[in-house]
Amino acid sequence: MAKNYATNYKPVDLLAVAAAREVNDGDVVFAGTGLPMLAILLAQVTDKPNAVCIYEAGSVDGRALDLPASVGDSRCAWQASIAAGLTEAFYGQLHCGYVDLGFLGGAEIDQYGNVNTTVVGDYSAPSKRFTGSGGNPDINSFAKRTVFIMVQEKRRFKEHVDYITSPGWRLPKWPSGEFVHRREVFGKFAEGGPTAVITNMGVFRFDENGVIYLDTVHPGFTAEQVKDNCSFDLNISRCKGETEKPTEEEIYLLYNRVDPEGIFLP
Amino acid sequence: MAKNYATNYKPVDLLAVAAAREVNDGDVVFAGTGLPMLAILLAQVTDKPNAVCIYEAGSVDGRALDLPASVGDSRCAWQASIAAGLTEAFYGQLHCGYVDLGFLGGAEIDQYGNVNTTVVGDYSAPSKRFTGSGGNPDINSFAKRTVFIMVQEKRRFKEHVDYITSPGWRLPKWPSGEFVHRREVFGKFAEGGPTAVITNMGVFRFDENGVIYLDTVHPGFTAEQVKDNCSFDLNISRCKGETEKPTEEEIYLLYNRVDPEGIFLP
Amino acid sequence: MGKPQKVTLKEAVALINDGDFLTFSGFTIWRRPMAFVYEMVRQGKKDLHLFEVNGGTHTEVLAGAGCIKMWESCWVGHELYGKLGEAVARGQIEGSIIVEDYSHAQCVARLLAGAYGLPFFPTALSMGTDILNPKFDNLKKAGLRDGSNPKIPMIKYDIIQDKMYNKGDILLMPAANPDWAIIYASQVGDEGTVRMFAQRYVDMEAIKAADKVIVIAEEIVPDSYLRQEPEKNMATGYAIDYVVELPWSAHPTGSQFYYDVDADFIKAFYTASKSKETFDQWAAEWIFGVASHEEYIEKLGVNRLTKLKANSVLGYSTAVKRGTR
Amino acid sequence: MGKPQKVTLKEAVALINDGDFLTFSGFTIWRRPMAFVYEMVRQGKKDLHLFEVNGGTHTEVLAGAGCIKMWESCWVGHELYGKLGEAVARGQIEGSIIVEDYSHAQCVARLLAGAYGLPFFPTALSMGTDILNPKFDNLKKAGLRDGSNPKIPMIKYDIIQDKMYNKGDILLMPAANPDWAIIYASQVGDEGTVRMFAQRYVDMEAIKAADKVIVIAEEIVPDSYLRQEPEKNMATGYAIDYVVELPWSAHPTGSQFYYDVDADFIKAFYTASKSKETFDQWAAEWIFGVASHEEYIEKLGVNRLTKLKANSVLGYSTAVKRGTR
Repeated sequence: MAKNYATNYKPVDLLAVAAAREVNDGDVVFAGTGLPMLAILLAQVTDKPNAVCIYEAGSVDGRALDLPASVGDSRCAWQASIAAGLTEAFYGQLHCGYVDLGFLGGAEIDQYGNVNTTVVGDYSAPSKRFTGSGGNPDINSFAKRTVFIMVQEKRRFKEHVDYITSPGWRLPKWPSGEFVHRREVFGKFAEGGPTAVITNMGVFRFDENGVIYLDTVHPGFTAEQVKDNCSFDLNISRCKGETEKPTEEEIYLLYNRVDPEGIFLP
Repeated sequence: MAKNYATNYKPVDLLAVAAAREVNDGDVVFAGTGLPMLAILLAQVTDKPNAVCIYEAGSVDGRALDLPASVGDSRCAWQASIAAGLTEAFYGQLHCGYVDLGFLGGAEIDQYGNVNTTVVGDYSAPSKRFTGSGGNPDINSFAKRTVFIMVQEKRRFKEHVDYITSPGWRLPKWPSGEFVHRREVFGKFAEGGPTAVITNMGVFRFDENGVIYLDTVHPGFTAEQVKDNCSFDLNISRCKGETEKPTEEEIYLLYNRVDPEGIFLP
Repeated sequence: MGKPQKVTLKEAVALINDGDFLTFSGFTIWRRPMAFVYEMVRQGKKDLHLFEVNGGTHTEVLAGAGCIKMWESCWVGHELYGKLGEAVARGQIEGSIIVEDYSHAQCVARLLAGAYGLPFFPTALSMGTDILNPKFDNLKKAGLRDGSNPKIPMIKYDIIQDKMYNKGDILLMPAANPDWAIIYASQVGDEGTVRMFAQRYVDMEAIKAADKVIVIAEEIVPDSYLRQEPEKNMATGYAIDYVVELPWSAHPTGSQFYYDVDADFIKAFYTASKSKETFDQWAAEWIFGVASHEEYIEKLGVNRLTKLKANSVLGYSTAVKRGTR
Repeated sequence: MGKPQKVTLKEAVALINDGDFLTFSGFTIWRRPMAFVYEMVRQGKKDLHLFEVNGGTHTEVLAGAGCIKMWESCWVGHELYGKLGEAVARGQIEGSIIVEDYSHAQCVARLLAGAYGLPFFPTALSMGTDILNPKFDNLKKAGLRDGSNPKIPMIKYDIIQDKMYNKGDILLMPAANPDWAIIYASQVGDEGTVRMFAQRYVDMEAIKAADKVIVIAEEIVPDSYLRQEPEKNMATGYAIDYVVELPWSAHPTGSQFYYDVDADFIKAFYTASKSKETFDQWAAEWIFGVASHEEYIEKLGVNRLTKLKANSVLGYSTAVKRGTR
């Protein structure tokens, strides 16, 4: 059956839909507030009914009647399988190895998928302070796959991020600080890492060496335009075409089932 | 008001009553099955109404309508403040430092209060296997005071126990195995240790060097008789007289409120 | 990861291989998956490696039937109804079972490490005891700490100094991650949510620590019912691999709010467990003499089971005579 | 250890000394002891050292009022209602607040170690990040890791090798044991049993980790009621030192089954928090402009609070407009 693609949608809609497509049915998904929440909820109401969501405040597989505005919201606990706390979420679920997919945001990213959500400038004398790490690096450490949802800007896609908050594919190994492959840092503890970055312009993935490349470009943009919005030399040679558009059904569900109140959507 | 002492009671009654007198009002008591349970419950219904009981299966301050037959019994959870599990009991309560008093049993004891509940004979080729440690050494490690309730026999009060299951006042420090004072083993983690041993013949305490001595002798026995029932040279010079007898009220409560079904009492 | 698969008891037990590493739900004589244990004996499982935070009647059934090769734990007995673990003791004395002793809280530390995906868990409990005596490390003496068995840690424990606050030495206890957790649960939802009544014991930790989980449920109930109070639940469906619905499957151990411990049954078993001969006679009657769990409960009879049934408010039986008075 | 003592809010706050080490209940903009925080500002507390698994609106009130000297945490903001922690950011940039960054799960590890009486807790989460960069250890740079303050660990973290299963490097995170846990609780029993609704966050760990605990309860209820379902409770009376009964005391943060987050209030505060001047104006009105919590809620008014009131079945307000549609 041919898909009925939407002709009219906003950039944020495509972000949510593209992210939802990263979910496999049956995935255990650890999601943050905002777009990550929309993505997992949209996946559940479309074709991944067996995907399960964990929020770091402690609820597992909640079935909110009303969209939570934060992961600490009591709406997260409605019809949840478990409502415990952070120890359960981070150690009983994440460190225990149950999590298939992490959905995260970030302020800056480098070509190895290292993400900064802490400061702009020198950490010892920053010009701007963000919220801090939150659970971003934790989820990204142990989820088998991690998807970042970000805004595409030249100043955000950097050669080197100002502070490595969340671990990508090439990382400092402490105490020496030598840059090594992620597996040398995490040993046999965890095998995941960033697998995709979804922005308002395209979908990025990581090659065998853990270097980011453009996978698909969103309708209305060219690969070169995406490249121009990165500070590093983006590999666009593997771009396989246009990102699949949202369907009418996806847009309908997003605005009528997932976020009818307009909490995260405009 | 003069106390109305009982004229007729069994040895086990005195054990339970003497043990109950070790409880201070407001104590948090970690107790095992059997006589330890009778002792804390008797203390609560006499003059220590604010003493609180923890059982290792996970209940805190339960108010059983019917005497539990084991610490895993659901009767332990009736009107409990918390009913969780072993992680809570051992780490959230005991290792956390809340426990004032531990009530324990033992098969063998030495003059430093080291207790064996594991094997008779050489551990590598034992002639008899007991139940094993259970939570005995754990409770005895961190409770601020520990009281052992035991049967007095020469073969049980030994120069050296066959296996140190539960830590007394002089102990092997591993990996070397050198015998040192308890505080060298536990550092700043815990400051307690065995404070009393109550048997069917007397009440024992520990001196400044962590050596056991006879504190009081039960009615009907002499200090010499107690000494004869120890394999080591028991210090009876500090014996301050006779153990206080049970009162009529204590006996009444023991048989009518604490264990009316005759579960641990004859 | 998906929802658990419904199977029969015989199918579930058939999944266990000789030599597998197992742990069980429950506490001493409470909420033990007895029907599963009986069926393991019927199917002749052998060389089992058990990690148990504490043992109980189920351990003794397996030990008496010769199913156990290694037993890592801290305690075995039947509480008030049989003071010692006679079959395990016999196994240790005869050398047919390798016993590795820890303390109760050290066992909790090991399972909790396993549950949290940590290689070890720190504890200052039970230092200075013979549990830590290097001469008494039986798995090492048997040559089993060479790393060839990924389920056996290369050291029994470690001691490190606290560099954070200078509090002194502290133990690190190795994780336990059994191949299987065999769990008796009060209620399991139709999507696999697990709830236990009264104390939680270490059932949640056992579920998380094991590679695969089989749950024998007293009842399967709607998940939507259990999800009305999610704070009372202890595991979610994706943590469970197989579910068997089997009423009375913890007998003779107790299941709070369903039935009490069958003290007379355990006392009789305990007496039988004191020698190989009497154990075999008991097993001939109660394990091999019945073809299934259904035959076993039929043999127990309606009146016996009715007497054990829990009062629905109190959670335990008010009909059984427990003491001497 | 005894039962908690009932005190007034002003008495409770007066117990806190300048320079004390504090932690709080709740999560971001949920179940924060706001009335206590306002009163701390009124009483002019300063040089506070905070350990917070995560920060929120309460942190920003304290930071804006200049009460904080050290802040060890991983996150501060107001969720959807104010993305950044402006006052903490200003403090870090100006150098008036020493910020020590950890990850969220590393903070949980630190509090859990504190709760369990352990000097550290292992974790393999957030390795390979600048959180572990030795150059970025701000407490060390300030000369505070010399052991003279018993509440500051001598090292920010340690790395050790797994000798049990050879899985590689793992972190040890130092315990956090604050002088005080300031806890907002949904319900406290008349003997001190504590219950929270919906998610548990890390409130239980905060209670255990702190030397002393003050609980501000939305309601004091009979302990016998809470004890009917002990599996839902998170702390017992002897773990609590002082109790204040104070309805609406988490406002503007939310308290599940009592009231929802006051989004408009937080948005207005966030806007004000962007400069010292506007913060001071806001504080003049909402903290110093009222003499007590009672005056504060009177100023909010009945209709505002009624709108926030939680639906008793759902646990959150159905009257507030949350989004743009």
